[in-house]
Amino acid sequence: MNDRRRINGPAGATLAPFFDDAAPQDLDTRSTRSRPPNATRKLLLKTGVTPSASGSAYLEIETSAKPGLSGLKLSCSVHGPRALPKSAPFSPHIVLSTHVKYAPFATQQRRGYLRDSSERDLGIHLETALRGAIIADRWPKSGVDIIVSIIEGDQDRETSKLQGDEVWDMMNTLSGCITVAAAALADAGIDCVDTVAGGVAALVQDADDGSAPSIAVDPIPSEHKRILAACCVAYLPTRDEVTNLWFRGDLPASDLDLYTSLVGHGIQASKNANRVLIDCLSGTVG
Amino acid sequence: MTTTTPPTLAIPGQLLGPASRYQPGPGTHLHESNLHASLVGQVHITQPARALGPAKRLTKITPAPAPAELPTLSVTPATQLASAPSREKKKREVLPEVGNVVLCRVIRITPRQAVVAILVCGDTVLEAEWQGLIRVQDVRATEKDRVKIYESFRPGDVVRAEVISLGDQTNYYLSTTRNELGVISAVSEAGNTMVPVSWKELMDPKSGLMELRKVAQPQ
Amino acid sequence: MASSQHVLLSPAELAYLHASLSLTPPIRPDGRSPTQFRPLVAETGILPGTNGSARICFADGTEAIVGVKAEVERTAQRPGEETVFLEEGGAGGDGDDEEEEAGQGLDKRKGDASWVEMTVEIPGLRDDDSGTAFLAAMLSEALLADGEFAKRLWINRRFHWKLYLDIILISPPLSYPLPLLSLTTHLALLSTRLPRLKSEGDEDPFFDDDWAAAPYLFPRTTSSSSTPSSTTTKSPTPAATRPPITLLVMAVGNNIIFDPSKEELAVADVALAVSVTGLSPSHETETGGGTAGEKQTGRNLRLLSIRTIDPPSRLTAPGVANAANTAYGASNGTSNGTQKMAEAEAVEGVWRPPRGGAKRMVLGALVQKVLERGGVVDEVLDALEGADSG
Amino acid sequence: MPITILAPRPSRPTRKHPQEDASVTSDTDSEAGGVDLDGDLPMTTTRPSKRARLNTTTTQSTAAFEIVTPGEIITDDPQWMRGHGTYVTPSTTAITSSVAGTMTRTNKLLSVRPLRARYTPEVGDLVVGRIVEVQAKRWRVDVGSTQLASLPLSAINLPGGILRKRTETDELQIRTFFAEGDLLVAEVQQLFADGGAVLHTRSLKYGKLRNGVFVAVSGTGGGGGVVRSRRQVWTMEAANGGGLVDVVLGVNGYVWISKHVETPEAGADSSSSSKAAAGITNMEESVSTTMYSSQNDRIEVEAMREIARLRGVVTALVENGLRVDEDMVVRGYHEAVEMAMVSAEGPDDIYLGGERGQQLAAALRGA
Repeated sequence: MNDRRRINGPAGATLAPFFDDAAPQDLDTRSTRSRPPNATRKLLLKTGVTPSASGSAYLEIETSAKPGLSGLKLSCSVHGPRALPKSAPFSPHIVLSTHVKYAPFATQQRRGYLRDSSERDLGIHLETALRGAIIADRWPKSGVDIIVSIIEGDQDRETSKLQGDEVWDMMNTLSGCITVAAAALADAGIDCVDTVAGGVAALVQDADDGSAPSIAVDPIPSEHKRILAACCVAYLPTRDEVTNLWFRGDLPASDLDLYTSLVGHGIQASKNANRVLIDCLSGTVG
Repeated sequence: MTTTTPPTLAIPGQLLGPASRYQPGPGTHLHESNLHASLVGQVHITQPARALGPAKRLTKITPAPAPAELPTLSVTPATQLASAPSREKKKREVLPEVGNVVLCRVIRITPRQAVVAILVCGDTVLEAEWQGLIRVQDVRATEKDRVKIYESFRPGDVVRAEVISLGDQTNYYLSTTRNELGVISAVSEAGNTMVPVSWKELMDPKSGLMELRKVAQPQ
Repeated sequence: MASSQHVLLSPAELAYLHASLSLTPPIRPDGRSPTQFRPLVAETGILPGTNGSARICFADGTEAIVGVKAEVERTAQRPGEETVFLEEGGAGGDGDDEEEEAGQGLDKRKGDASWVEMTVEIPGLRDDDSGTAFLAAMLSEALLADGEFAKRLWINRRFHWKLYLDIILISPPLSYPLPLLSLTTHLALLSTRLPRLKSEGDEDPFFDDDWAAAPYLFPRTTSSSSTPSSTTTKSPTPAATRPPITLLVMAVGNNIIFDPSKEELAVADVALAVSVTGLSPSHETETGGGTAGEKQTGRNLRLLSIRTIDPPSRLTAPGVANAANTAYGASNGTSNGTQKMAEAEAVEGVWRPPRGGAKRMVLGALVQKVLERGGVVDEVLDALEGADSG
Repeated sequence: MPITILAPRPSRPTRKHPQEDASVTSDTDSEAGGVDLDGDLPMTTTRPSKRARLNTTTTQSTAAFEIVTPGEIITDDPQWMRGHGTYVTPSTTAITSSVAGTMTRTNKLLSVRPLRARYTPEVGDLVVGRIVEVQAKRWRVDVGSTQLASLPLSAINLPGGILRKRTETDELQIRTFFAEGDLLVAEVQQLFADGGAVLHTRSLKYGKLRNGVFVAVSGTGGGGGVVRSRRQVWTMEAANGGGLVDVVLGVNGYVWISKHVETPEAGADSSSSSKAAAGITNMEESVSTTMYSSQNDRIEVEAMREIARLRGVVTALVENGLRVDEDMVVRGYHEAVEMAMVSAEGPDDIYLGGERGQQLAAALRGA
């Protein structure tokens, strides 16, 4: 998929100079998690940031003290409800469309302007999470666009080198997307059964080997030696229901308790995020 | 959990009260026989109007013995309240509903119908553009077969109309049959704002020329 | 949008389906038992130009073809790229940096997610449709979840296999195509063979021309005696894992239903795609963890990924109770038309699209049912193995 | 066994009745086949198949399932008339097939019924359709044809009496009668020149469908699928206490199987025949109240099971290339009930897919 509308650098461009600022042995002394395993990072949530949108919200997860490690910065705007295009068939419900887009500079590797497959994938996850939360039949014949822009992608500069897999970052991002989109939806005045928020928990191994893996809430991949499994849940606290569950990892089937407690911790993380969401929304009414 | 009185402010999902004591209104939803909020805003309790008359409410299957007697709970977004501090100009979008009186601008006319864009619904200025349709038979109540669209509306006119149907996938169906409905503002061919003369004529005050419209009764 | 476009079913049909699927035991419209799959016809090795291929079709004519092609690719070794072997060669190492470290034998082989490229093609959907991206992500996620699969593609420190999995659905799907695509991919991977490596060390790889000697990507436990040499070259092959399979399960009421058809999915309370892999029973001892003392039949299953599938039930039109139906004769007046969206309690026989999410218990039960030892997954894996060898 | 995976097998034999081709057509057919395959050039004519086909046709064989392919010359004997699915090349008399299908002869008329085809509406057909679009004064209905059929608002019974005049209110409330997705049974009233159909439901036996399941039987012809027959709608007594079940076989291949519902008044004493009341006006009043209901009545588990079994019979018939009509469905159903009796799971076993369906089809062929 080529972006033909803009002039991008040649495909085989040379790499930007890379300064090996850390000696190889220093790399191993990764930042370790200073929070307790069941504590989430601090969250900033604000609604009504984009005046032109029907509803909007901004979410920021605290940046770690360590330099070179960026936090998560998301902005979400909700456009609508508005009339569906003429060609669309009659819909008794509101038609939800979700877009998740990384800013080109949000991650270590530059992203193009067109959505790539991982962004589409995130979009579907987000749609699933939100569709369970909204009351769609309140808005017949209308559509709403939910656009989440990832301004800063919660990535350690070193992380992808060490982990080799960005899926764990995607889970953190998705959980933020869910929370910020829920706030923006509430801001837009679209009926929801509950406030949905995202939460992530992971099964991590901190020591090199031998030690039993432990469960950490809101994990930062670079803070852990190895992530064995992780899950991202979208949770409705009042109804005690999960609208989206995304699990990935490698767990023996015989140890289902591990899975259950992983999901439980994910829900715990989501409840934490939900408190921030409720505070934020209450602030707009009062 | 307040079981006796509903809270004054609500967040989506918040418990407002049992369905046996309240009727669900706008901004609320039912979940497991309880009313929950579905919007962020202030909670209002509306006592039922006594003059409901022989409404068909009794046929509705609700667990309450006499639903018509119950007060209605609703959640109104703060930004929509007149009393709310206007730190935000924005209002929550509303959908035109059957029975609403709307203001719309005529976009184009055909011999059978006038296509309009709905601008204001009730007291709310709409953000999105919803399209409506005034069919030739819905222009006025009498002599329907002699109505001509071009003698009733012209593109650019601002019309007050009532929503009579959700319509098809794109259009709401509107009607201007009542006296107080019809063109409320129009510009003559010469480009001057016209004043109403009769229920079917407008006059250009500068040139004195008359133009035919379905004119709304001035209020 | 995510799960098979717009379903057009009447509220009466949906109410009926929901009622019959909520019974204990549920009555499925096609008479299957809750755990039963639709019968399918399968064959492998149908495309001679590929490293592995398979075809599966349903009785309703839905058909999927998967072709696996492998190409040798030079492993990017520059720093700053995603795959740097810092542990072995040091940060600044050029490609030819030869530092044999026998001690790191086990850890030597590295895999990378980008070595597998999976595309899903579904007729009737645009290439850039999010639904296909989601399906492809789901299938490749399962494949890469344990990190072991990519290691199989390692040739030496400078080269690796790049595996292209092309999944093509022949006709527009009549139901959510996930199980079909997953089973076909599984079969294709089972039949995938990579040429036997003849070179040694980190030199430019060259391969044995004899296709018959090419080892299977997933070594077969049954026929391992015929190709003993192949398994030795891939020295520390972990337990004979199978490719993952992704199953679609849904819950209606208290029932858990496998492989739902389109109509069934349209009334689902919740639908999950669960990816699992099974280790062959013979390698049972290798896995630590939960195999304490109990010796059970069946495989050691491993849970790889779970995704929630947005059930199309939320997008269905609600039914109108007779009491509220204006076409029902009496209350013809539109006087209370403004109250049309009034909330009402559920009425029996009237379809209401589900709202909200799924209870934690339900999700747990769904996963547990899939992972049941000696349960559905085991039988599916057995059947697939049979289809491949047969 | 939750899953059955079969090895692919050659496509199913096209013959339907084994005993038929054994007795009558085997010799002529094998001759014809031989000529066709060898392309017997010494026969001087450029179209070896023509003569062969001519042979078979002139012998008046009853081989009802002779497959022809597009471009294949059926005959050049001028005594035959060309029918559907055939054409005559200009300046010759050769009748050529234009579709792949089975050849049928009606007296001197040669026609080819396509193996798979979309439904071609004909006036008077009873069809089951699904609303796909609601317009201002009509509905667009999917009937499995190449085009959507249309159902004008004026062609339905309005609630409150059959003769009530259509009003503007009805027009505004059009969606309360039928909305997108709704299923209905109707009759083709009229055809447009382009093949589009206009439906009507102006009879008490037509209207919205509820209390049951839908199954689409794709394609017609080739011996499979729904065929036009004397009766497309019937009520049958289901086994195992399933009660009465209505079956609607739309000519278009859409099938509706539902619990039989007495009209509300007659429902109280089900013994009295409610059918007789079809013409009485106050009956119509009561019928029309439920006419556009989308609320299902209470359906017993037994009825649901038998409805699912009937649905299984219909799908099994189609998958095995048998025709779907009242006779076959009823026979198939009884066969299925008996099969379930002897099966391991007992009479509650209603699965008729895969091998079970083939078994059923074999039993029906043999009978």
